[in-house]
Order: sequence, then structure tokens, then C-alpha cells
Amino acid sequence: MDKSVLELRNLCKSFGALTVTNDLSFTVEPGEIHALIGPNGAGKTTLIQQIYGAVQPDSGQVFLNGREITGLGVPERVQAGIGRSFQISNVLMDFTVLENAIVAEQARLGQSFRFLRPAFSDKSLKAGASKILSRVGLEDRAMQPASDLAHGERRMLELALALATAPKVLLLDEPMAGAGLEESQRMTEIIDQLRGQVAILLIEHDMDAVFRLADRITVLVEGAIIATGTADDISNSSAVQAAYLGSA
Amino acid sequence: MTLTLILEQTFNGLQAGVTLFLVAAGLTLILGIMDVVFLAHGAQVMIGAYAAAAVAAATGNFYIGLFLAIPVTFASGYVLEFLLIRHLYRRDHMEQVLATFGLILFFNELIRIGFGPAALYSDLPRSLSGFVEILPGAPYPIYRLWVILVGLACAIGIHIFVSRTRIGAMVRAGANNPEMTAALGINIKILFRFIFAVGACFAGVAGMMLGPITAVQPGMGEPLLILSLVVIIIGGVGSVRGAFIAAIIVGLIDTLGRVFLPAMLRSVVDQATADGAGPAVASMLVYITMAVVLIFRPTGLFPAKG
Amino acid sequence: MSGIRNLIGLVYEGVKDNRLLWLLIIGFALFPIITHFADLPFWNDVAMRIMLLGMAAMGLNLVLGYGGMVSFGHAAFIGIGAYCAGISQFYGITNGWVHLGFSIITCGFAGLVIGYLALRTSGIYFIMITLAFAQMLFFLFVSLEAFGGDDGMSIDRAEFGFIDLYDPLRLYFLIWIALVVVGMGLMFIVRSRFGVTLRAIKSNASRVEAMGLSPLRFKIVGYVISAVVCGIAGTLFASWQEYVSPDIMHWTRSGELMIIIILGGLGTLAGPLLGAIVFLLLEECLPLLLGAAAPAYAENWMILFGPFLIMVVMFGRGGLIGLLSQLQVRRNARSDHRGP
Amino acid sequence: MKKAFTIAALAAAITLAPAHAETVKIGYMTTLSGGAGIIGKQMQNAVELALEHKGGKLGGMDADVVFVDDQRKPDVAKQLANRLVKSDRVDVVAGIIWSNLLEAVHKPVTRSDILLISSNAGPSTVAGEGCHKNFFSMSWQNDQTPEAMGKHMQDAGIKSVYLMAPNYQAGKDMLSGFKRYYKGNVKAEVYTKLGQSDFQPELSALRATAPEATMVFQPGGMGINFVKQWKQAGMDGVSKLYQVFTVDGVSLPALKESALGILGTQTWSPDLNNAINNKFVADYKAKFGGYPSFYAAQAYDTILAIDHAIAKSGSKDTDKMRAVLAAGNIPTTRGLLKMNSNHFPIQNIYLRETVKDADGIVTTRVTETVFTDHADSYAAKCKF
Repeated sequence: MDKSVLELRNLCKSFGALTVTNDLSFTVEPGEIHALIGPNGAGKTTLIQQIYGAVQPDSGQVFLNGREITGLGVPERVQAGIGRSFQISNVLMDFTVLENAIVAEQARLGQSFRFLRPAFSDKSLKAGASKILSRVGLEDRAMQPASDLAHGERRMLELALALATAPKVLLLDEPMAGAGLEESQRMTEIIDQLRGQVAILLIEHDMDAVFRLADRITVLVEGAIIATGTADDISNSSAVQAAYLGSA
Repeated sequence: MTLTLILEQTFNGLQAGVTLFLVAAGLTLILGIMDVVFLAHGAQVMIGAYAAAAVAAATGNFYIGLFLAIPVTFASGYVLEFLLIRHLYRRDHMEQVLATFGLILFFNELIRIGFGPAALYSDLPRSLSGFVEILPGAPYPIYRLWVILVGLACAIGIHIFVSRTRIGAMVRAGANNPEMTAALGINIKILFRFIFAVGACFAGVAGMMLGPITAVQPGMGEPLLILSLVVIIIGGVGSVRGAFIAAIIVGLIDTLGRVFLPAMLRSVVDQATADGAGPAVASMLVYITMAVVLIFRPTGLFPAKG
Repeated sequence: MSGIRNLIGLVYEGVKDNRLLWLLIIGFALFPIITHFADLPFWNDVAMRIMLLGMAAMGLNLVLGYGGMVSFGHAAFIGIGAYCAGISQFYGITNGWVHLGFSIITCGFAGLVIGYLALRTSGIYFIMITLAFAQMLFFLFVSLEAFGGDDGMSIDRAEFGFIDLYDPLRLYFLIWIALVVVGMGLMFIVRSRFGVTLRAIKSNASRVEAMGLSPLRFKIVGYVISAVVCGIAGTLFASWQEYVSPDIMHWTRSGELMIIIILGGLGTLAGPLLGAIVFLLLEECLPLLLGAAAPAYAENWMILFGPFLIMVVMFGRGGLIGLLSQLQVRRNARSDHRGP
Repeated sequence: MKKAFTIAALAAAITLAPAHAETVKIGYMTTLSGGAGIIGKQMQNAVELALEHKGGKLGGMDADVVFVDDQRKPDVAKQLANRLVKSDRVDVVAGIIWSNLLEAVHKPVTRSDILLISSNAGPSTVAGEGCHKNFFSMSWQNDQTPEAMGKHMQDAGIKSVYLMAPNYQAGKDMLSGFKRYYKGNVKAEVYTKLGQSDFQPELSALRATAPEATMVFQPGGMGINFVKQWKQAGMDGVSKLYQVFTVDGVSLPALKESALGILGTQTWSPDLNNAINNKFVADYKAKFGGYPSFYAAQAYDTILAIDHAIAKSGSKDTDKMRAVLAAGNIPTTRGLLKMNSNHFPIQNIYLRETVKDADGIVTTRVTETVFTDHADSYAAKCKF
């Protein structure tokens, strides 16, 4: 088998007496969509934060393509190949859609420390940015201010920005949150199209979407993994049923 | 450098500290809860001092001056919040700085037109103008002891109010998370106005107590304002406890540094250098303290927001 | 050759997009002609002070308006720039180019150190720590007896080779050229990839981080650039004033710069310059106006100035530039109604 | 926008500069707004009183005085000086309270070949190497007053003294002037922060040293704070207080009885007995209620000096006025004032005590003449 894209080894994190990540190990394989589910407060977002570098684990290691990235900060990890979307959509609200993409494009090219040429009127940047937008179907909204976008479109834009850095693994933190039925379906389609191009770690409460998309599912309860497997494995797992039904 | 002198200077530092705390207590809540950078808090000090001095001069009684000045500053805070400050809540810090800077100019000029540009006469009441021996051979002015006691009493009062009462609980909740407080259905408008007026009132008390020992003149509150902002930052915005501890720290550092630093430098470097550098470093000391605290704890010693 | 043609193209494009800024700057170039024929040489002096403070405000605006960093201590850099000229002269270096070079290096370094330390904090903490550093420098210069302490030091105008600054017009145009250079430089910077990233950080730092960039590095570089611009303004200020004192870096001057920026229009290129024109003319004219209306209260002009600042905040969102563009929109709307 | 302002400015400037034939125009710069506004107000009062006494004419010419407010900011002062010279085209620039502002306006005014007459500021720089033939002081050189204090305390046989001044140039000048004449034991030289309002820590430290006498320089609001706190701390029982520029006509109304008995030196006092001073003090009190300060007296003297210069030379020409003033014998509230080679006055310096006058108002009274015809120590360094 190929090397895992992302591997966590024995990750631990506590806030005071509260243990949010408890000796956690798992992998994300190339091209797969790996869903992370669990009840509220299971420590899903904190885990994402540790992979992303915004929170440092107390102990344990994070590997990207076999290279340890545990000590690195957020920008270094993004450069190494981690992309993410946030729970609350996170785009540059003061900019237009195209400008959002241009900022991402120049960041990807490592050209952000240039002081002379105007960025927003640069043809090659614009072309790259349009390509970014076309991946999520936002080309025709390019001239809209991001603050004018509908909720679902904003999530699409965020996904596009996350993809713009050409990540090896994409962390999606509840991409369907707050979306309407149609928007959710559209998002599901787009994520589905990404399968095989980039490994995805997906946190989502929308179980229909999870079961449709995920190649593998990991269930997290109180900071620990109680089950990992295919959709069928999980829906048949007694431990998962206990955890969900027990807590309900 | 005898023990007596060190003790006496510690008292001086305490007195400076509690005065600072009275100014900082209201300001830290205004900053922490309403998120308003309110530069005109020094004007409340001035209003308090003028009200007390003017009433005392008219009635000939220091205490009547004190007691009438409290409602005056409360009212001024209340009205100010109603007329201007409430419109600044959702503005960014820079706009608040600008608007309240304009307020400073306005109040100073208003006082200057109303009371004339000269400093106002104000003196101690006879009953507070004696001395007590805090140690044999170390007489200390009663008035300054009284200031320390009033300041500490206010501090305890604020502490009990914030930690034990229902309104206090709202205040704490507000400092931790303003959105949540609003969601709890607390009438945030009234709460804000009340906090603002009480904060103004404490600043006014500081001004009243300073009146008899310093010059009552336009702009008298500004040095205190900058120092109390330093206190708030060191203590952590929104934390009354932090403001108290930081105020005492700043009071002590400023006082002891001023007095002992030049002497200490003299034992290390030659006299001329020490005389030059000592006062310079002493006047920078509180700012250095603040910078160092912020470099190691970017949100102060006791950040209220968790 | 094509490089130069490209550059000219870029300049043309930039000037076209920032017409107001360059109209103002051209206005400053033509101003001495007016004062010459009206025989009002004094107003050249006012114009020089406006250009200098406007230049400093433009520098501050890079961090304040474009970078979202509310620095309350930028007067310190003006002061450092001024003292670079003063101290150089004290040691017998009279060449103005050397002063400027010295000032750029010193302010850049000071900006780097202060920026690096201060940018660990944010919000109100950042406002206060920048103020703290400015106060430290203020007290440092107050106590530097060799350089006049609080009384400051009287200096000669610097020598800029063939430019004799004792000819007031040459000083005027030296300052004007500096304004052009600063205006041009900032125009390029805010439109460049760097400037765009800085604005993106102001809009949403965590998104920029998620693009793999470290916001801190961009902020520090922005801070250093703005410190250098303020330093250049300070060095020329010293030559204009023929005098340097710690007063130039008093905290109220930092406040003044902020007022100028907000008055003119935050995060716009022309705003700070427009703000400086209005602010300083107001400072010049309010006492005269009040003196004419109520002579007994002429010296109390701040009673009008304070509320004026409050009004600017309450009703003048976007500053004068915002006001102008609103007028523009309204006028366009009206002409739209009329049809072609 | 800018164009509109330019036109308004032009209009304003044109109406401001009406052309008269025999008018002497004086630009009087002082601090009218802000915390020090009280000093400027007194000076303005005194200038207006002087004009009134002279019937609105100086040396026979119509007098036109333009008051400008320097806001105590050097850059504002420098710009105003330029305005007075270039736009208002004044014949004399006068006033100026602060040393640092004087430094800022010194060059632009003197270079324009216009007389600059200081009503107060007198730093050593413009008295010594940086002097200029177009500059005159109608006050004193900074060191002179503390020198007198030093001499008095030396003569009085005071064995040990504690010195205190704010940490800025004038503070350091004052103490070094004092030490030029005082040769006893200086127990400590303490420099406080400029603008400091609480002196209790310094007083506590002073108490521990127990010097025979204390000499302070704390001008303006600092002086009010210092003297109040000195009394409240019961320091009179510890050390005897002497001062320069700390207890004066500006701070006395705020200090009242608490300043009684304090000694200081000064070149002027309201009770100096000469015709000019008696008229000045009496009319000032009648018109403005309350005693004038030395700032007011010096401002009054400045106008008298201009009057004298024009009257005697018959012209408002700078060279001619300069010659008259340099010759000295200027009639002032301090008697006939002599001029040193650096254009600073040679004058008596008196010891003054704070007392109550017949009406119970607190003022100062001369008790002794410390120096007769005292010259400053920088004149030798001045070469025009």
C-alpha cells in the first residue's frame, strides 16, 4: 500500500482537567474521503486544529506524506500541503470573489512579497484565479463582493480558496453547516468530484452526506476513536450505536 | 535607605496605586464590556475635582463638597453615555479614540470658560490635616492615609459588588462574553449606562481626593488617564481584580523607582551619568513594565476573556 | 527600454486610478505660483507643514488603513527622523542625503524592533503598547541633555548638494518631490501583491494564514515601511523647522495623525493628504473665525474643535473621501435620471 | 475643496493686512489656549494695559498689536512667526513664554531682520554663542534668578541644601545657576518628571535627608502641587523652603495662605516702588482684579521698550530701534533697565517673601536686594 497522506500517532491534548484528544492515532490515505463523526463535544474541531497547527498537542506526532510536521505553525503546514475550510465560512469579506481568488493564487505562487506591479489587474494572476473559481462554478460571480454572496456560495468560495493552495489533504470542518437542501447537494457533488484528486478529512453532521461521500468513517467519542471502517461497518457497529443512542 | 524610608515610600506607592485604581476600575469595565476606548475618562477626574472644590468653596465645608460631587459625576457619566458613548459601541477603536479625544478638548475648554484658566484654590479640611506616626520618627499625613483607606474601601466595595451581586454577575458575564449577555435577555442598554455612570463616579472620587493635594486645573486628569490605561493593559482588559493588582504594582514601581533608582544607579555608574539617566529611566519605568508584560503576556496578567 | 516603457505604463495606470491624490499633489506644485502673485509667501510655509504632516499620515495610513493596525505611537518615528537630522548636524554632518539615509536606516530598524514586539498583541493592547514605546522614546529624548533635552536643539537646514534650502522655494520643492516619491511609492505598494495581502490580512487574517502566509511577516514589513515614511517626513520637518525637540514626538501628535487620516478617509491614498489640508487649515482658521465672531473667546477655539472631531466620527463615515464619493454617486444618479 | 480653501485663505489674509502709513505693527506671540493659557492671558492683559496707558500709540505712531496663540507647540510657533513676518509684515515680534518655542522662532525672525523681543524665555543658547543682534530679552537669562538665590543662601550661612527641579533643560540650568553662587553642602540634586503632580515620595526622601534648606524650581501647576504637598507633609518643621519661579502671581491665587512666608528671588515684585510700577500694578488690579504676575510685568515692559525705541529714534526701522535698545536705560517697571552686550538686561534681583497685603490678599514683598546690576554669565561668549 502507498504511504498515508496524513498520519496521527498517539495524539493527546487536554485543557485543564478536560481531555479532548485521548491517545488518538489514525491515517488518511491518498485520494480517499475520510469522514470524522461523533457527538458534539467529541473533540472533532480540536483535532482538526491540531492537524492544522492552530493548536499544539500535548504529546504525539502528526505526519504529512511521512514527514513529521508536529512542531510547525499554520503557514508552514499549509505550504507543506494542508488545506482547510472553517466551521463558520471564512473568506475575505471586503474583497470581490475574483480578488479573493487572486490573493490565494499569488500566495500559492509564493509571490506575495512583491511591491511593484498591481495585483488585481495582473493578467496571469487573473487567469489563475479564474481557474480556481471554475473548480467550484463561481466564475460568473467573480465581480461580486464576497459579502454579497449567498451563504452556500460563500462556502463554495471558501472551498475554492482552500483548493487554491494545492493541498495534499483537505480538512473540511462542517461544509454543509447552515446550508439549505439544494446547497448541501451541490456541495456534496463538488466534494464527490474531488475524490481521487485530493485526500479529504471531512467533519460533518449531515449523515446522508457522510454516508454518500465517505470511503472510510472514524467515530470519535470523548476524544478517543471507538470505531473506524466503511459506511457499512459503522452502521452495523454496536459500539457506535451505543455511543449515539446512549448519549441521545 | 532606612527601613522607615522604605515603609514610608511603600505607603506613598499604595496611595498612588489606589488613586490609579479608582480611575482604572471604571475604565477597565468600559473597555472590557462595552469595548470602548474611552480617552475622556480623565475629564471625569477633572469634573469630580472641580465639583468638590467649587462646592467646598461655596459652602466652606470640605465634606459637603465631597458628597455633592458624587451625584454630579454620576450624572455627568450618565448623560455622556446617553448623548454620545452609546453611539460609539459598534464603532472601531480608532473612531472611539478620535471621538473621545474630541471630548477631552471639549471638556477642558468648557471648564476653562466656566471656571477660568487659573488653577482653583482647594485645601484640606482641618480635621484631616494632621499627622500620624506610622513608625516612631516617621510622621505621615493623615489625609494620605485617609485616601488609602477610602481607596481600599472602594476597591473592596467594587469587589463585593462584582463577585456577590446579581448586577455584578451580569457585569462579569458581560466582560467574558458581551454577545452572550445580550442573549440572556439582560437589558444591556441600562447595564451599560449604569456601569458607565458608576465608572465615572469612581474617577470623580479620585479627582475629589486629589483636589486638595494637587492643582485643580483644566487637563489635570490626563496624566492619570495615560497611567490608568497602562494599569488596565497590565491587569488585563475587563478584569477589576487585574486592575487593582496592576494599579498597586504601577503605583509602587513608579514611586519606588523614582526615589531609589537614581541612588541605585549612582552606586553602579558615576554621578553625572546616574543623575542624567536615573530620572529618565524612572519616568520610562511604567512603560517598560507594560511593554515587558505585553511581550510575555499579550493580553495582560489577568485577562477577563477566556 | 521596454522595462522603462512598462514602468511608465504602470505609473500612468496608477495615476489614472488615483486622480484625486495626484490632483492634490499637482495643486501643491502650482500653489507657490498663486502665493507669488498674491504676494502671500507665508502660505507656502503652511503648505510645507501640510505636505509634511500629510506625508507622515500617508505613511501611518499604510498600517492603520490598509493593515488594520491601530498604531498610537507613530509620532515616535517622526521624532526619530527629525533627531537623525539633528544629531547628524550636531556631529558636523550637514549633508541632507546622509541625514535621509541615516533616518531611513534608523527608522527601519526601530520599526522592525517595535513592530516585532508590538505585533504580538492586537486590538486595544496593540494601541497601548505602541503608545508605550512612543512614550519611552519621548522621555529618552527629553533626558538627552547633549541634544538639548526638552528645549530641543536649533539646527541649520541640511545641505542637499546643489539645492540651497535657504531659498524657501527650493525647500518647498524638495518637500514636494519627497511627497511625490512617497505618494508614488505607496500607490505602488498598496496595489501590489504585498499591499493586497496586507489588506487581506486586515479583512481576515485567519484566511490569509490558511493560504499558507504568515500574517505577522507582512504586518511587520508594512510597519517598517510606514515607519520609514514617517522618518523621512520627520527629517524634512527638522529642516523646515530648523529646530528639533521632543515635542515633535508627543503622544498628541500621534493622535493628530490619526485624526488627519480618519478625517480624510481611512485606507485611501488621497485621504491623509486631504485630511492634512483640512485639519491644518482648520487649526489656522478656527481661532480667526471664532475671534471674528466672539472676540472674547478666540483662544477657546478648541470648544468648537472637539465637537467637530466628534461630528466627523458620528456623521462622516469614510471621511472626506467618503463624503466626496457619496456626492459623486448622487450626482451620477441625478444625471442618470435625466438620461443621455 | 482645496481651491475653495485657498480662496478663503487669500481673502482672510488680505483683510488682515490693511495698509496704514504711520503704524507700528507688533506680533505678540504667547500661549493662550491649553493649560498654560492663564499665563498668556495675563501677558495679553498687560500688553493691552500698556497700550491703553500710551493712548494706543507707541513712540507717537499708531500701534497695531496682533496676538497669536502658539499653543505651546514649537511647530505652530515657528509657523506663526513666519506668518507674522511674511504675511502680517510686523515690525517687531515679541512675547514668547517658553525656551523651546523661542529656539524654534529665533532663526526665522532674526534672519528676516526684524526685532525679536522676549517677554519671558531666556535660555543660555541665545544669550551665548547662539545670540543674534536682532534679539532682545526684556526678562532675564535663565541662570540669573537662581544665581541670586544661591548668593542669598550662601550669605545667609546655610550649611546644607537639597535641590529639586523637573528633569528638563531649564531645570538643569536653574540648578547649575544656583550652584555657581552657593558653595555649601548640596545634599542631593533631585530631578522630577516634567509635569509631575505628586511629590510625596520626593518629600519623604527629603525628610530622611533632613537638609537645613531646600531650594526648588517647579514652575506652573507643578509649583502649586509642590507647595501644597510641602505644607501638608509638615515639611516646614524639617527644612526651610526657598524657591525660584514656583510661587508667583499665577500660582498664588490657587495657593493662598499655604504659600505665606516662602522666600524666593525675582527681578520684579508688585511692591517695587517706582512710578511706572505703581501705576502698572494699581491699574492692573483695578482692571483685571488681582495682582499681575512677573509674566505680566515683563509683557508690559516689552511694550514700554518698543515705545521707548520708536520715540527715541523717531522711526520703526530695525537698525535704529536696535541701536536705542542696545544703549539701555529703558524705562520699565523695574526702573531704568540697562542692557548687556548680548542684549539681555543688567538688573537688580530681589529676595521676595510671600505676605498678605492690607486687604488680606496674598502677594509678594521685597525684603532684600540680593544683586545690584547683575549681568548674566554668557555675554562674553556672544559675538554678533
